[in-house]
Amino acid sequence: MTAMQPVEPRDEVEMLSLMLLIRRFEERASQQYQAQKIGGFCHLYIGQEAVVAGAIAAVRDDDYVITAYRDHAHALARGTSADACMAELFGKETGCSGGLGGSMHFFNRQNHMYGGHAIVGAHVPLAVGLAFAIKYRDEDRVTLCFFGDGAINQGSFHEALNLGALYKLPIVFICENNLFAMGTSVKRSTSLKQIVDRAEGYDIPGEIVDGMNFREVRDKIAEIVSSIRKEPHPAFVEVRTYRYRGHSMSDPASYRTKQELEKYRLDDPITRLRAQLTREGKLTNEQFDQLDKKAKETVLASVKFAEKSPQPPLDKLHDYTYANGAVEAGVTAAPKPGKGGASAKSNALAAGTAATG
Amino acid sequence: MTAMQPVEPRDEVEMLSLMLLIRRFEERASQQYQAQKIGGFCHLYIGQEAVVAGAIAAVRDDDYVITAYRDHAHALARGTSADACMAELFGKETGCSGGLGGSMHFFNRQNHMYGGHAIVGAHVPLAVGLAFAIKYRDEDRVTLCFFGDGAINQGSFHEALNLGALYKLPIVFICENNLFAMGTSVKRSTSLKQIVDRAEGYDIPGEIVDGMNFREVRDKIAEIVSSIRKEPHPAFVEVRTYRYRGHSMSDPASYRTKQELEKYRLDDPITRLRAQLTREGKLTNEQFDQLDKKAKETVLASVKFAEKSPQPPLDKLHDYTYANGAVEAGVTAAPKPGKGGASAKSNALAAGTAATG
Amino acid sequence: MREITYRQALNEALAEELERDPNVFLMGEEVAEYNGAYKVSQGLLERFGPRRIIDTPISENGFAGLGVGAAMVGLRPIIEFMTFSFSLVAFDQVVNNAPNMFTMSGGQFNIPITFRGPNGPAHQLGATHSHATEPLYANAPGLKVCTPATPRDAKGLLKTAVRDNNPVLVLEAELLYSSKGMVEPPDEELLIPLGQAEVKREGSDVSIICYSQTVPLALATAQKLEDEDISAEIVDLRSIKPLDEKAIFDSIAKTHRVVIVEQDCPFCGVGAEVCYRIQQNIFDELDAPIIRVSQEDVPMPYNERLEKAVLPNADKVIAAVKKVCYA
Amino acid sequence: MREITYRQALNEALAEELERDPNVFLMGEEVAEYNGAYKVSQGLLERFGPRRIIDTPISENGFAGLGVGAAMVGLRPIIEFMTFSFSLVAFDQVVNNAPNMFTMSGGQFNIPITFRGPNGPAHQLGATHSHATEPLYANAPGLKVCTPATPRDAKGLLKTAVRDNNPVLVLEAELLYSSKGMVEPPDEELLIPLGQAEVKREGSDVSIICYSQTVPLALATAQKLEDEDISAEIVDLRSIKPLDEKAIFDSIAKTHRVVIVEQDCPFCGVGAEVCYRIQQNIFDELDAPIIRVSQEDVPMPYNERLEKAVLPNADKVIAAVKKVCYA
Ligand SMILES: Cc1ncc(C[n+]2csc(CCOP(=O)(O)OP(=O)(O)O)c2C)c(N)n1
Ligand SMILES: Cc1ncc(C[n+]2csc(CCOP(=O)(O)OP(=O)(O)O)c2C)c(N)n1
Ligand SMILES: [Mg+2]
Ligand SMILES: [Mg+2]
Repeated sequence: MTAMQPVEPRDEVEMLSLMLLIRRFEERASQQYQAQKIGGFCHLYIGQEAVVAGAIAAVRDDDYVITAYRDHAHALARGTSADACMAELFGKETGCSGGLGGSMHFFNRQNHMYGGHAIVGAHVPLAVGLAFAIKYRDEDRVTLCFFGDGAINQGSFHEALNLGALYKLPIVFICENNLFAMGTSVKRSTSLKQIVDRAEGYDIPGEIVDGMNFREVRDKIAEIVSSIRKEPHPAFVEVRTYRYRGHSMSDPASYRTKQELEKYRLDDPITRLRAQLTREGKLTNEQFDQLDKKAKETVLASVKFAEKSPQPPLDKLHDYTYANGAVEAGVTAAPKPGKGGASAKSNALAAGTAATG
Repeated sequence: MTAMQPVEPRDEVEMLSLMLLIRRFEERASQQYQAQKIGGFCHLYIGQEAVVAGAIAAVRDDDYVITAYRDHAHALARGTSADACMAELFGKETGCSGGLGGSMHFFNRQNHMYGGHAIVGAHVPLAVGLAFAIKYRDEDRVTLCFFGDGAINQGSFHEALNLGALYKLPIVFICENNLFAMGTSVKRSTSLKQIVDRAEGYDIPGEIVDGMNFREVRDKIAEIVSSIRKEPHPAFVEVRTYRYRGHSMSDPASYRTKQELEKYRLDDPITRLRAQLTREGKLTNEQFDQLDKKAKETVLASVKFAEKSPQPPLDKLHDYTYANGAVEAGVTAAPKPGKGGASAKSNALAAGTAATG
Repeated sequence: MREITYRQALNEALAEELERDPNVFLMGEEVAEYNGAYKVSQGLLERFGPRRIIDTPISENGFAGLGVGAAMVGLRPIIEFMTFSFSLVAFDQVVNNAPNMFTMSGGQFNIPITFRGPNGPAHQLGATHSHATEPLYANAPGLKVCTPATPRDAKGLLKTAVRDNNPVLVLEAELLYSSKGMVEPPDEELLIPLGQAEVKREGSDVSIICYSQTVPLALATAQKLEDEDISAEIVDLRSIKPLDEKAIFDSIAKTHRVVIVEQDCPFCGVGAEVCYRIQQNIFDELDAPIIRVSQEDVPMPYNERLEKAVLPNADKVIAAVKKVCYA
Repeated sequence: MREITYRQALNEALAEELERDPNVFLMGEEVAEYNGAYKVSQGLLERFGPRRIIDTPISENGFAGLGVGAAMVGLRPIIEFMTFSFSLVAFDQVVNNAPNMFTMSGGQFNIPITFRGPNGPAHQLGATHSHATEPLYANAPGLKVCTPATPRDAKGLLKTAVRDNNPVLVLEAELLYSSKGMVEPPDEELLIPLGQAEVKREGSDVSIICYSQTVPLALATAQKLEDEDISAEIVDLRSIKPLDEKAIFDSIAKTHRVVIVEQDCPFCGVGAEVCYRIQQNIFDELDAPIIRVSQEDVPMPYNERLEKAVLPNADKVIAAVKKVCYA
C-alpha cells in the first residue's frame, strides 16, 4: 500500500456553508421544478444535509463517493458547482452530466463522484467495484456508498455486501435511514428491529449514527475510515435521518403525520451545527446570515447560469452511446470528459468558503 | 386457521428403507449416466440422505416441498416412484416430469413436490410464494424449502428471506450445507463463521443440525414445524452434511482431500441409523440386508421400466408451452396432469415398506 | 358506454377480477396504503383489505417469484411492477420461472399470473427509467404480452390476462394513464381476447402498425396525412404475443404498404418480428419495403429535446409513410 | 497457422490480454481454483495469481456490477458467466448499468468491460439452462455483442472485446469448445474487429446467414446442398451488434435468396432484425421471401428427441433453402 495520506480536517464553518448551499439549492430546485424548468423525477435531500456533509468531512478529496438518485447533495458536497448541478436539472450541456443524466444521474468524474444511480440497490455492486479497484491497485482510498433504507431489501445490496466482506474491500456502506422508502416505513419493509443488524449477516461491523448531528456523523465515519485505511475492510453505518419533503416532487407524503415532521424539524441539522458553533464562539449571527445570503446568491446565480446555458446539441445525439478508442491502441483511451464535468471545475466548498470571508 | 392435523409418526425402519432407496437409486443413476442413457447435468445426493429423510419424516404428506437441482432424493422422499424418477432421467413420457424436465427439474404435483429448480437461489422466492398461499388460505400446512450453501449468496435468497420474515410465513428454510458449491468451499463464498448467522439479518430464528444424523434432523425440524403450525413464522436450519460424489457427474472433485471424504464416509447417515436401530433391537442384520436387496431390486426394475417406456410424442412438442383453459370460463381450469405425475402414483415409501415385509 | 380514463379502466378491471375470484390478489410496491405510485390501485385496499392488496419491500425479484410460487398452488397473483424498468431486476423470475414451469413439469404446473405496470419511455426519466421491455419478454416462449392503448383495451385485456391460465404481461403506458375513452358500463362484462389486433382507423393507402403509446401518435398522424391525401389504416396490435397475423395481413392486402411504429429500441424490436412475418407470408402483396419508426438506438437522454429526437414522432412517421407511398 | 481448439483459443486470448494490460482481470464462478467450469481459464490462476484471476460466490448480479464499478475507474474486467443462462439474474447490471453509464454521465464514464461465457442451447440441459440471450442483449443500446463460431474468431474477437472501451458481450458456444480450427501462431497478434462478418464459404444460389453454433450446421448443410446442385454462400455474422450490413447485402446482391439460421428463439430474434435490414435496404434484390430457421417458440424440453426437434437442423435448413430457391 502507498504511504497513507492524511485527511485535512475540514473547517466546520465551511461545512455549515455546504449544508446551507445544499438546503438552498434544493429549495430553489423545488421552485424551478414547479415552474416546469426541470423535468422527470426530482428527489430532494432537505433534512438530510448533515449525513453527506459529515461523511464528506471525514474523507479525502480522492476517496470515492457513489449514491442513489437523491444525489444533488452528494454532487455539491463533492465540489460540483451549483451551476453545474442546476444546469443538469435544466438538461443543459453545461450540467454535471451534460444534460443527459438529469436529477437522478449526477456524475463528476474529476471530483470522484461516481453517480447518481436510479435503480434502487443497483449501485451497491458498483460501489464494491470501486472498492475492489482500490484494493487491486493497492491504494489507501476508501469508497463511501450511500443508499436508502429501502435499498437493503434488494438482491443487489445483499450480493454486494457479501462480496465486500469476502474480499475485505475498503468501503463504508452508509444507509441513510430516513424512515421511509416512498410511502413504506421501515417497519413495513423489514422485520428487523434496527437496520444495522443486517450487517451481522455478513460479519460486517455496524454502527448507528445520529444523522441530524453533523459532528457525530463526521467523527464516526472518520474513525471507521481511518481503520479501513490501515487495513482494508467493509463497514456499515446506519445513519438515522429524515427527509422533510415528499419522496419526490409529486408525493404529498400523507403517510406520515405533521407531528412527526415537526419533531424532526426541531432537530434540524443546520440549526444544530449553527448552535454548536455559536455556543463555542466560532460563529456569530451576522456571520451565519452572511453564509446563508451567500448560499442563496450562489443558487440564484446557478439558475441564471442554467437558464442561459445551451442545450446539448441535437447533432451529437448518437455520439454518447459508445466511447471511442481504437481497438489497435489497446490501452484505455482517456474517456472524453463531459462538458458538464469540465465546466464544473469551480468548487462548491470553495464557493461556500468565499461566502464566509 | 383450520383445525391442526396431527403428523403421523413415520416408522424409522421405513425411513431407513427410503434412505437406502435413495442411495441405490443414485448409484444406479450414476451408472446409467455413464452408459449415456441419461443426458444433461446430473447431481447426486449420496451422503446427504438423512437430510431429506429426516425433514420429510417431520412433516405431513400435504405439506409443501421444494428444492434445487439436486432433487432426485426429494422426489423419492415425497413418494414419487423410482420408476417415475428413473424414467425422467431417461427423458421418457412416464417420467415424473413427462421427460421434459430432466434431472434438475423433477416435479410431482400430486405429492406436493414443487420441483426441482436449476437456477441457484431462484426457487427460494417460489417457496415463499407457496408459504404465502398457505397463509392466504388460512391452512396449517408448512413449506420446506431446501437449498445449498452456495445459494445463500444470491439476491433471490435475500429478498425471499426478508419477505418470509416480514409476512410471517410458514416456511422452513433448510440450507443443506455440504461445504461446497461446486469447487467453492463455504469459507471462500462467505465471510460468515457459520451460515446460520445469516438468518439473524432477517430476525429469523436459526438452528444448526447434524445432517448425518436422521433422528436429529427429524426431531429438530418436527419441533420447528409444530411451532409454525401453531403460529405461522419462518425458520432457518443449517443442516451440516456432505456429498460423497462430485458436484455433478462431470466433476472429479479434486478440490478436496480423500481424508476429508473418508472422515464423512465413516459418519455415513445410513450406517448410523442402521446402527441405532440395531442397537435398539429394532432391526436385525438380515432385515437390513432384505431392505437393501429390495431397494436394489426396485431401482433395477426402474431402469427396465424407464428403458421400455415411450418417448414423449413428437407431435405434442407444441402442447406444453401454454396451458389451456378458456378465457370465458374464468375460473382456473384444472391443469392437465403430466403423464409422469399420473403414472407416479405408486409410492416409494410404500415400496420401501413392502420391502421390510 | 361512458368515458373513463385508462387509469380508471385498469382500476375497474382489477376490482372486478378481485371481486369475481377469491384466488386473485394484487401485490407490489406501494399498491396498498399509497394507492399505487400511479394510483391505478386507488381504493382497492379499502375495498379488499390487506390480505388481498399487499404492499411489498423494494424486492422485485422476490415478490415476482413469490407470485409464481403462489400460482403453482392455484392462486392467481397480479404482480405490479412500479414500472417495467424495475422488472429488469426480476428478469430471471419472469422469463425463467413463470413461463418454463408448465413445460418443465410435463404439464403439471401452469402459472396463472399477471405481471403489470407502466412500460416504455415516459417523460425525461433518463436511461435507467425508460425501458420498453416488450421485445425482451416477447422473446421468451411461454409468456404472453399485451400492450393496451385505450381505456377499453386496458380494461378488457387486463381482465382477460387475469383469467388466462398462463403468465401474461400487461404492459401499460404511463403517458396514457390520464387519457380518456369510451368503455362499456360496469355491469357489462368486458373481456378482450389476447391475440386480437384492432383496426383503430380504416384507410386504403398505407397500413400503420402500432401499439401502446404509438397508437395515439399514429392516429394523430393519420389525421395530418389526410391533408396530403394519404389515407392511413391504423392497426393497433393490442397483443404483441400472440401476434394477430391475420389482422396485419388483411390490412396489407388492402394497402400494400406498411409502416410499423413502435415504442421500443430497434435492434430485435417488435417491428422486426412483424416485418419478418409480413414478408414471409405476403411478400407479393408488398409494393414497397417496410419501414419501421422506433426509438433511436441510443440510451435515453434526460434532455427533453434529445428525448424527443430519440422517440418516434409525427414527422418521422410522415416521412416514413411518404417513403413507402412514393416508393 | 496451427490447429487449436476453440477453448484453447479463448484461453490464449485471455492470457495474452492479461499479460498485455495490468488493468485486465478475470472474475467469475470457478474461474480460478477450478480452472473454469468449462476449463476456458485453465492455468490462468497459476500464471497470473489470485489478484487477477478471481473466484466469486454465486452472485452474478453482484460481481457483474462489481465489474462495472471497477471499469468506472479504468480497470478492464473480464466477467465470466458460467453460462449466459445465469446472466439473467444479473440482467439489470448488464443492460442498465454497463451500457447506460457513458450516456448518463454525459460521456464522463465509459465502461470497458467484457462479459463472456457459453451461450445458447447445449445438450439436454432443459428450459432453464438453454437460453440464447443474443437478441435480449442486442436490443440494449450501448452494448456490443459478438458470437464467434471458430477458434480463430473466438481468439480474435475476445481480444478485441477486451480492448474495446465499451461493454462487449462475447457469447461463446459450449458445443464448440472442443472444436478445432486453424489459428495464427501465438506470436502473431490476432485482433478481429467487431462488426465484421465473414464469408465462410462462397456460393452463388443462396445466402445462408448464420452465427455461433449455426455456422458449422450451415457449413455441413452447404455440403449436402452441393449434391442437389445448390451452391450456398455461408455468411457468418461473427458480431450481432454492430451488424455488418454490407457483408450481408453484398452476398445477397449475388444470390438474391436468403435463409437465416439462428440459434435463438424466434420472436424478436436476431433473424428478424437481419431480415428487416435486408428488405429495407435491398428489397429489389430479393427474388423470394426470406426464411428464418430458428428454435421453435417453446421452452426447451429435456428429452433428446424433442430437443432436436426444437433446434435448427440440417433438414430444416435444406427445406428452407429449397423453398427460397424454387420460390
Ligand atoms: C429496483 C427499483 N424498484 C423501485 C424503484 C422506484 N423507487 C425509487 S426510489 C424508491 C424508494 C427508495 O427508498 P429509500 O431506499 O429508502 O431511499 P430514499 O428515497 O428514502 O432516499 C422506489 C421504490 C426503483 N427506482 N428501482
Ligand atoms: C444463478 C446460477 N448460477 C450458477 C449456476 C451453476 N451452478 C449450479 S449448481 C452450483 C453450485 C451450487 O452449490 P450449492 O448451492 O452449495 O448446492 P450443492 O450443489 O452443494 O447441492 C452452481 C454454481 C446456476 N445453476 N445458477
Ligand atoms: Mg428512505
Ligand atoms: Mg453445497
